[in-house]
Amino acid sequence: MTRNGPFALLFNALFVLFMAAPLVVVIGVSLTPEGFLEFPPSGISLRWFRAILDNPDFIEAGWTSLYLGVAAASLSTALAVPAALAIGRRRFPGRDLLLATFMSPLTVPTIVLGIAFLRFLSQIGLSGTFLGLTLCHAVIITPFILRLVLASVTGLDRTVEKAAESLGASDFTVFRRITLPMIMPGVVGGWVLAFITSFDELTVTVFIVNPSTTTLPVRLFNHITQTTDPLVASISTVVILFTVGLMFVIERLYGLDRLLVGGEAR
Amino acid sequence: QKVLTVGGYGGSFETLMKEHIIPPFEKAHNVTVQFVPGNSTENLARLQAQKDNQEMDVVILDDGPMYQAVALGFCAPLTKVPSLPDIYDIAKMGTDKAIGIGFVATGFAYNAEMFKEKGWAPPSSWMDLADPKFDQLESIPPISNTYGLHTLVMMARLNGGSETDIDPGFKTMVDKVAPNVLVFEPSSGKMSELFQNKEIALSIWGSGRVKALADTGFPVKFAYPKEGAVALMVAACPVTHSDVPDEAQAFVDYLLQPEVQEKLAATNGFGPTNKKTVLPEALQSLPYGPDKISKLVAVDWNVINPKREEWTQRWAREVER
Amino acid sequence: MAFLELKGLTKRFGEIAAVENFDLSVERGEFVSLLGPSGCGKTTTLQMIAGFETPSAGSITLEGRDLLAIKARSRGIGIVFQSYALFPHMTVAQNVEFGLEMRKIAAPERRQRVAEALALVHLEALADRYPRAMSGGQRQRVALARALVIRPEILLLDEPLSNLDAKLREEMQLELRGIQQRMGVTTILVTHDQTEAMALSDRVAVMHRGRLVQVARPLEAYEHPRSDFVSSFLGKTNRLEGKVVERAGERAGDLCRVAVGETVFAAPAPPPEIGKDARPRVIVSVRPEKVEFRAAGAGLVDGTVAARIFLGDHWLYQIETPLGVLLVTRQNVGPAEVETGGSVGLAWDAAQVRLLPFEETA
Amino acid sequence: MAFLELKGLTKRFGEIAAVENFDLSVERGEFVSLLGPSGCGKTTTLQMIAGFETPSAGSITLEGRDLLAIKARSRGIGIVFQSYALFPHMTVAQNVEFGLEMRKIAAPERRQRVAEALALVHLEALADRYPRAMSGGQRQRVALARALVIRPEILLLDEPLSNLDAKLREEMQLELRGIQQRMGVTTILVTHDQTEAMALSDRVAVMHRGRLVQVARPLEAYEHPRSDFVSSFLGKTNRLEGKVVERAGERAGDLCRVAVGETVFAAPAPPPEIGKDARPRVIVSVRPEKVEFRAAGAGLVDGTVAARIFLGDHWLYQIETPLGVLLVTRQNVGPAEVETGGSVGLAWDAAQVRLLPFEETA
Amino acid sequence: MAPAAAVDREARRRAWWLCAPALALFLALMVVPLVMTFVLSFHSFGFYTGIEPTFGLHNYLDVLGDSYFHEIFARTFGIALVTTLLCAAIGTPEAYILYRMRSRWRSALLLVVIGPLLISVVVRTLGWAILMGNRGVINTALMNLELIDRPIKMMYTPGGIVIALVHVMVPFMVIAVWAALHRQDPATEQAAESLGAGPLTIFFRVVLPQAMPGVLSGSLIVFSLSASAFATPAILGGRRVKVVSTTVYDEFLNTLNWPLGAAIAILLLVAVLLVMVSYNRVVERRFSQVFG
Ligand SMILES: Nc1ncnc2c1ncn2[C@@H]1O[C@H](COP(=O)(O)OP(=O)(O)OP(=O)(O)O)[C@@H](O)[C@H]1O
Ligand SMILES: Nc1ncnc2c1ncn2[C@@H]1O[C@H](COP(=O)(O)OP(=O)(O)OP(=O)(O)O)[C@@H](O)[C@H]1O
Ligand SMILES: NCCCCNCCCN
Ligand SMILES: [Mg+2]
Ligand SMILES: [Mg+2]
Repeated sequence: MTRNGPFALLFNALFVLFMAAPLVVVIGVSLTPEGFLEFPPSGISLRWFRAILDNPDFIEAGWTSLYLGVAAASLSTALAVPAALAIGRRRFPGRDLLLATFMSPLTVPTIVLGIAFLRFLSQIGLSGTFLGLTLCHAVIITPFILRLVLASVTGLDRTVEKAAESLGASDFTVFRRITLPMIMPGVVGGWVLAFITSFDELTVTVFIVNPSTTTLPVRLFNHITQTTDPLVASISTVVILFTVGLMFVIERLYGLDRLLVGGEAR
Repeated sequence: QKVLTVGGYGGSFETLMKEHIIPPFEKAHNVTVQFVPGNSTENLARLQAQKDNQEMDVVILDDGPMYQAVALGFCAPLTKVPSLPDIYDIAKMGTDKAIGIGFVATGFAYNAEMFKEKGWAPPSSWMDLADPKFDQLESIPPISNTYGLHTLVMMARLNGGSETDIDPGFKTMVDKVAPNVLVFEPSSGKMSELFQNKEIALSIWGSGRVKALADTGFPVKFAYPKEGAVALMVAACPVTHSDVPDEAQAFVDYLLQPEVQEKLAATNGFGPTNKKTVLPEALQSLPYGPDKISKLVAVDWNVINPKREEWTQRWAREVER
Repeated sequence: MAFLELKGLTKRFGEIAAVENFDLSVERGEFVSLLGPSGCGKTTTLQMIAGFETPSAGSITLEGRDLLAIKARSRGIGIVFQSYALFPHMTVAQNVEFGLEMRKIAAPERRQRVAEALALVHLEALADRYPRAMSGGQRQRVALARALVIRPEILLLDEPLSNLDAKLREEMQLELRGIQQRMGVTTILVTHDQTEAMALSDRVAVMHRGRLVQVARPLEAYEHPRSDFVSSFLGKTNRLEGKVVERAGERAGDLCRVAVGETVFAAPAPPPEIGKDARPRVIVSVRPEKVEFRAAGAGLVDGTVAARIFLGDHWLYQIETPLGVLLVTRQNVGPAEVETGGSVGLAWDAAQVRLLPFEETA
Repeated sequence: MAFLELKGLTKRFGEIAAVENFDLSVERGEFVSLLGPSGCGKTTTLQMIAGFETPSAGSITLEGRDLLAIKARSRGIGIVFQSYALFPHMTVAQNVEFGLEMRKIAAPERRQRVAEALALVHLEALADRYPRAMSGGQRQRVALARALVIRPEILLLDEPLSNLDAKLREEMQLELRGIQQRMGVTTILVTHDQTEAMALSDRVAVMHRGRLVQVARPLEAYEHPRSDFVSSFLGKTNRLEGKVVERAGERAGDLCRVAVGETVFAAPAPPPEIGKDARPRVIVSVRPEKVEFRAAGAGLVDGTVAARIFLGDHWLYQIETPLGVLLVTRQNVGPAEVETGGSVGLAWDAAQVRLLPFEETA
Repeated sequence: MAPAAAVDREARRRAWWLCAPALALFLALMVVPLVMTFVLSFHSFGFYTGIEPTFGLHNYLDVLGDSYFHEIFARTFGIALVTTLLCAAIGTPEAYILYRMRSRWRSALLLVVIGPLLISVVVRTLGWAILMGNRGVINTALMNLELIDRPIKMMYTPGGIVIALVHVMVPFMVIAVWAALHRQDPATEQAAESLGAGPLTIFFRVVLPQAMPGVLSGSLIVFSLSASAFATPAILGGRRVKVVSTTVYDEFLNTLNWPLGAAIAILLLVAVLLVMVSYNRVVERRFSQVFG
C-alpha cells in the first residue's frame, strides 16, 4: 500500500490534534491539585480521583449505567439479531419500511424522543423505572446493533447454511450451530457499540431517570449544572479510559476497521 | 416500606439533604426518602409531565415557579404543618399550598481578586451592570431563572417603571446591560465555571450560591446593591395525589424546624423563614432577622406570573440577541 | 423406472423462466453432468433437487417416491458447493462429523466414520485444522468428505472445481471420479467446463437458456451434437454456413452434398431436424482435429497458413481459405507439419462432417 | 543491449523474498509471458517495472536509461490490470482519454486518438457507455485501449484474461495477440495459465518461488524444460524417478540408458545439470502425446488400460504399468485405439525422453 | 407438492415473525410516543390552565408566522450546513489518508477518529469550554504568542458550536467515505498513475468521484444529526445562540408550553426528513447512471 506524503501526514497530525484536544484537556484538568478547573494543571495530583470514592452517588450512578448498558444492549441484541436475519437476506413486502423504522432513532431528533418517552412512560407508570429506561435505551441503540449484525449477515455465505440443512440440521440447529457462531463477531461488536452508546446517553435519559435510576452521564450533567469542579473531569477521565478500553475489545474481537466499513452496509 | 420522593435543587443542596437532613427524618418517620435533583424549572416540568401519575411527593422550588405550580394545581393544601404560625408572613406566599423554607438575596457576585487587580471598587448599584468597563465580563441568568427575572424587574423600577410597566426595564436591558453580558447563563454550575475560568468578573446571583463557591476557596464575594437586594424565597409544597400524603406534610413541616433551618443556613446560606431559628455569629450576614428581612426588596409575583410568558418571549427576542 | 427422475421441471422467477420443462432420468450409480453457459439454469436445477428451491411445476421422484414432499434436511442428499461452504468455526473433523450428529449417530461410530471419510480423501493428517488454514484443493476434499460421510443416495456437485487453478483442477478431477466410482454414489455435477464434464461423466446434459438441449454420453454429444449450440459449446469447431445442394436417399449413412460458398463437398445425409426443403440452409461443422493436411490443390479446399500456435501437447493452425479461417489441430508429435505462410490443401472425411439445423448465431 | 533489462531484481517483504535475483532482457516489440504458480512473484515483478513497488535490490533499465529513477507516472508504461481497473465514473471514451489529458494533448488530437484506440479494440459504438454497463470482455478491451492510447513503450498485462470464461478467454487471446502484433508494442504478460502463455508469447519466463527458472520460446520450454518443475508446470507429463545406468559419450545427441524400476530404456545423454556421478538419480519425463501404443509385449513396457477418458478433441488413457500409471493422449481421429481393460505395449522414441535433475517432488 | 406461491407466503410470514419482537418494541416505544407528541402539538396552553386538549393549528401558525422562529430555524440549518461542509472538507481527505495508512497505525488512528463519538457529550463539551473560552487555552496561547491582543470570541457563538459539532460529526463522515473507498478498486489509482497522473490529480479525478456516494451519504447523516443536535449548542451556545432543539427544550422546561414545543419539534422532524428525502432523490438521480 502506498504511503502518505508529508502534506498528508501534516494534515493527519492536525486532525488528530483536533480530535484529541478536548479529551486531553479534560484529562489534564482532572490532574489538578487545586479546588477549581485549571488548565494546564499547576501540578499533578490524584486528589480528584480519590474524591470519586467519597462520592458514592457517582459510583452508584456508574453501576446503574453499567447495568443499564448491559440490559439494554442485551435486549436490543436479542431483538435485532432475528430482525437482521430477516432483513438482511430476504426480500419481502414491508422490508424497507421495517428497516427505516428500526433506523429511525438516528433521524428523529433526540430531544423529541426524550420528551415523547417521558410522556409515554409516565402514562403507563414506567417513568424512572429501570425497566422503562432499559426499553428506551434498547430503542435508541437498536440502529447501532442492527447495522453491524446486518453487515455480518449480508456478508454471510448462505450456502454454508444450506450445507448444514442438507446434512439434516433443523432450522433452529442451523441457527444455533452455524449462523450464530458465524455472525458472532458482528453481534459482539454491535453489543459493545450499543453498550457504549447506552452508557454515554444523556439527552434522552435526562428526561426519564429518577433518583434511584440516575445514570452516570445524567449525574455528571446535573453536577455541572449545579457546580463545576475538577471532580467532573476526574470522573470523565475514568469514563474516557473505560471507553477506550472497550474499544480495544472491539478492535480485538471485530476490528475497528470492519466496524466502520461493516457499519456502512445499509 | 413507604417511599417519599422529594424534588429539589442539586449540588450542595442535594448533598446537604442527603447527608444531614433526610436521614433523621427517615428514622423518625420510618420511610425511605428519595431525592430528585433538578433546578426549579426542570422539576416544575417534571410535575407537568407526570400530572396524572406524580412521582414526587414534595417539591422544593424557587418562589416564582412555585406560584406557577400552585396555579397549575400541582400543590396540595398544607393541612398538617404545625409550625406554620412561627413563619414570617412574607414567607407564606399568600396561599395555603406552599411555604417558604429559606430566604436568598439576589445581588452581586464578583471576583474580588480581579476587581483588585484592575483597581475597581466593589459593585454597589444595580446600574453598575451598565458600566462599559464590564464589557463581556458579566453574566446574568436569563429570565427563566429567578435571578434574571429579578434583574429585569429592578431595571424597570430604577428607570421609572415597575412590574406593571416593564418597558423601561426591557429598554435598559437591551440598550445598556445586554452589550456587557458575555452569556445569559442559567446554570449555577456553568456560572461557577465562568468565574473559575475568569471568563467573567461580575454576575447577578444568589447569596447562597456565592457562599457555596466561596467555600471552595475561590475569591468570589457577594455584594448587596444599595437599592436593595431582591428577596428570593426557596419554597416547598406537598404534591397533589401523593400516595404518602401524611409523610409529605410531615416533611414540609420538618423543613421548617429551627434545627433544619439552621443547617440550611450554615450550608446553603438560606436565611431562615422560621422566626424561632437562632443563627450563630458567623452566619449573621445572611438575610436573617426581621430587620434584614424587611429591607429586602420583594417583587410582586401576582403581577409577574400572568405576564411571565409574554416577558419570556420578549426577553428571548430582544435581550438575548 | 429410473432411480432419480425429473419430469417437466420448471422454475420461474417472476417473468424469467430459469428452468423450463426439464426431463431427466438418472440411473443408480450414474454420473451425470449438467453443462451449459452461465445463467442457463444449472444451479437452479440442482437447488430444486436438493430442496432449496421449490419448482413452479413438474415433479422429482427418487425410486418412485415424491422428493418434493420431503424437506431439504430429510432428503439425505450430499452436496458440495462451489464455495465449499465449510463451517469456518469448526475443524475439519467437526465439519465432517456434523451430518452424523444430526443423524444422532453414537459418538464412537461417528468417530470411525469421520476417520474413514477423511481417509477416503487423504486428509487424515489434517483432521484438527480449521478450514481457513487449508488450500483450495484441501477444502474441496473436506467438502467432499462431509457430503459423503452421511452415505447420501445422491451426491450433488455445483462447480466444485471452478475455484481451483488449472493444474490442481485436473488432479482433483481424477480423484473425484475415482472416489465416485469406489462409492458407487449417484452423482450430478454442475459445470460450465466442457472438458471437465466429458472427463468425469457417464452422460452430459447440455442446457441452454433453461432448457435441456441434449443428454448423451460425452463421445456421442461431441461427435453427434444435436444443434449448432451443442456443437460449438462442446469444444472448438469449424462452423460454416452452407446449403444442402444434393440430397441422397433418406437412409442413415447415405451421403449428400453441401455447398459452402463455392466449395462443394460430401457429408452424411441431413438429419431429420433439418426438414424436408429441397436445398435447406444448414450449419456445417467440422472439428479441427478431423481436418487433414494435403498438398496444395490435393484437398477439398486450399489455404495459406496464417498462424501456427504451439499449445504444448498440440499445435493449432489457422488456415485462411475461401471458406474463412479454418482451425486445424495436430497432436505435438514430431516437427510441425506446415510452416506459416505456406500453402496447403485441407481435406476431411465426409463421415466427419456434421450438418445441423441453421441458426443465425450459435 | 536489450530494450528492457531487469538485472538482479529482488523484492523482499520483511523476511519473505517475493522476487529474488531476477534477470530478464526483453527485445523491442517482443511479447514475453511471466508464468508460474500463485504467489511465485509475478505480480510483484510487474509492479516493480511499473513503478508501484520499489525493488530491494537490482536494476531496471529501458534502452539503457535507469527506470528506477523515474516516477511511476512518468514511465510511460501502459498497464492492464486483472480487475481492469476502469474508472467507473467515466465513460469509455473518458477512460481512454484520461492518459492523453495527463499528457496535456490538445482536445482535437485527443478525440482523434481516442477514436483510433476504440476502433482498434472494436468499441467505437460504445464510447459513451459507462463501464458498469459492459460485459467482461468489453471492459477488458476498454482497459487495453486505455493502456495503448498513450502509445506506451511497454505494455504490462497482469492476468488480464483470468476473469473471463473459457470460451471468451480463447477469443480474447487471439485478439490480444493480433493487436500486439499490429502495434508492435513490447509486452509483458503475467499469467498462471500455461496454455495462454504459450499461445500468446514469443518467450515464456517461468517463475518458481520468486526465482526465474527458465526463459525460452514456448516450444523450447515445453520440449526442453530445464527442471522437473518446468516440465510438470508446462502441461501434462509422465514423471518417473529413475537412474542413469549407462552413460554414453558427452557429445549432444549421444544416447544413454536409464532404469526406472526394472525397466531400462534409452534416452538422450544427460544434460550437464545432472552432474558427473556415475549413476545419478534423475527425473525421467515423457510427454503423454509422445507415447505410442504397440501390441502387448512389443513396446518398452506393457500395461493394462485402466481408464480411457474422452476429452473432446483427444482421448486420455491411463495405463497401469510396472512404472506406475502412465498417461497417453491421442488426438480424436477415428475410433479409440485401445479398450479399457485391454493389455497394450507402450513405446516412445528415445529422443523424446527428457532427463532432469532429481528433486524430491515437483 | 407445495406450490411455489405458498412457500413464498410462508417465507414472508417467517420474515415478519423474525422482526416481530423488535417491531413490537418500536411500536410501543417509538411510534406511540411520537404520535402522542404529534397530537400534543395541536393542543393549547395557558399559564394558569396548563395544557388544554383543544385541537387546532395555532401552534404551527405561531411558529410559521414569527420571524423570531424563522431566525432560529435559519440559524439551525445554517449551522448544520456549515458543519456538513466542514466535515466533508476534513473527513474526506482524512478517510483517504487512513485508507492509505499501514494497518498498525490505522487501528490507533481509528480509535482517535471514533473516540469522540463514544465519549459522553458532557465530557466533550467541558473540554471545548476549557479550550475555547476568552481566557481558554487557545486564546491564552495565541495571546502569549502575541498573534492577537484581544481574545477571539468562540464560546457562545455559532462558530464555537460549529467547531464542537464538527468534532462530533466528523467520524460519521470518515466512516462513510472510508466505506466508499473500500468499495473502489485500488488498481484504479495505479491505473491513473501509470497514465501519468500526479497525487492530487489522482485524488480529485479518480478517488474523489468514486468516493462521492460516500461523501454524500455521510453529509446526509451529518446534516440531520447537526440540525437536531441538542447538548452541544445548549452548552456551548449560551442563551443567545438559540437553535431549534434548545428552543424546544426551553418551551418544554422553562415556559412549560408543551404544545408549542411539540409543534416546533414536529416541524424540525419534518424539515429534517424533507431535506433528507429530497437530497436522496437528487443523489440517486445523479449517481444511478454511474454506480449501479
Ligand atoms: N433467486 C432468483 N431470483 C431471480 N432470478 C434468479 C434467481 N436465481 C437465479 N435466477 C436467474 O435464473 C437464471 C438461471 O440461474 P442459475 O443460477 O441456475 O444459472 P447457472 O446455470 O447456475 O449459472 P452460473 O454458471 O453462472 O452459475 C439466471 O438468469 C438467473 O439470473
Ligand atoms: N505487500 C506485501 N507484503 C507482504 N508480502 C507480499 C506483499 N505483496 C506480495 N507479497 C508476497 O510476495 C509473494 C509474491 O506475491 P505476488 O503477488 O507477486 O505473486 P503472484 O505470482 O502475482 O501470485 P498470483 O498468481 O496469486 O497473483 C507472495 O508470497 C505474497 O504473499
Ligand atoms: N443551593 C440552592 C440555592 C437555591 C437558590 N435558587 C436557585 C435559583 C436558580 N434556578
Ligand atoms: Mg450456478
Ligand atoms: Mg498476481
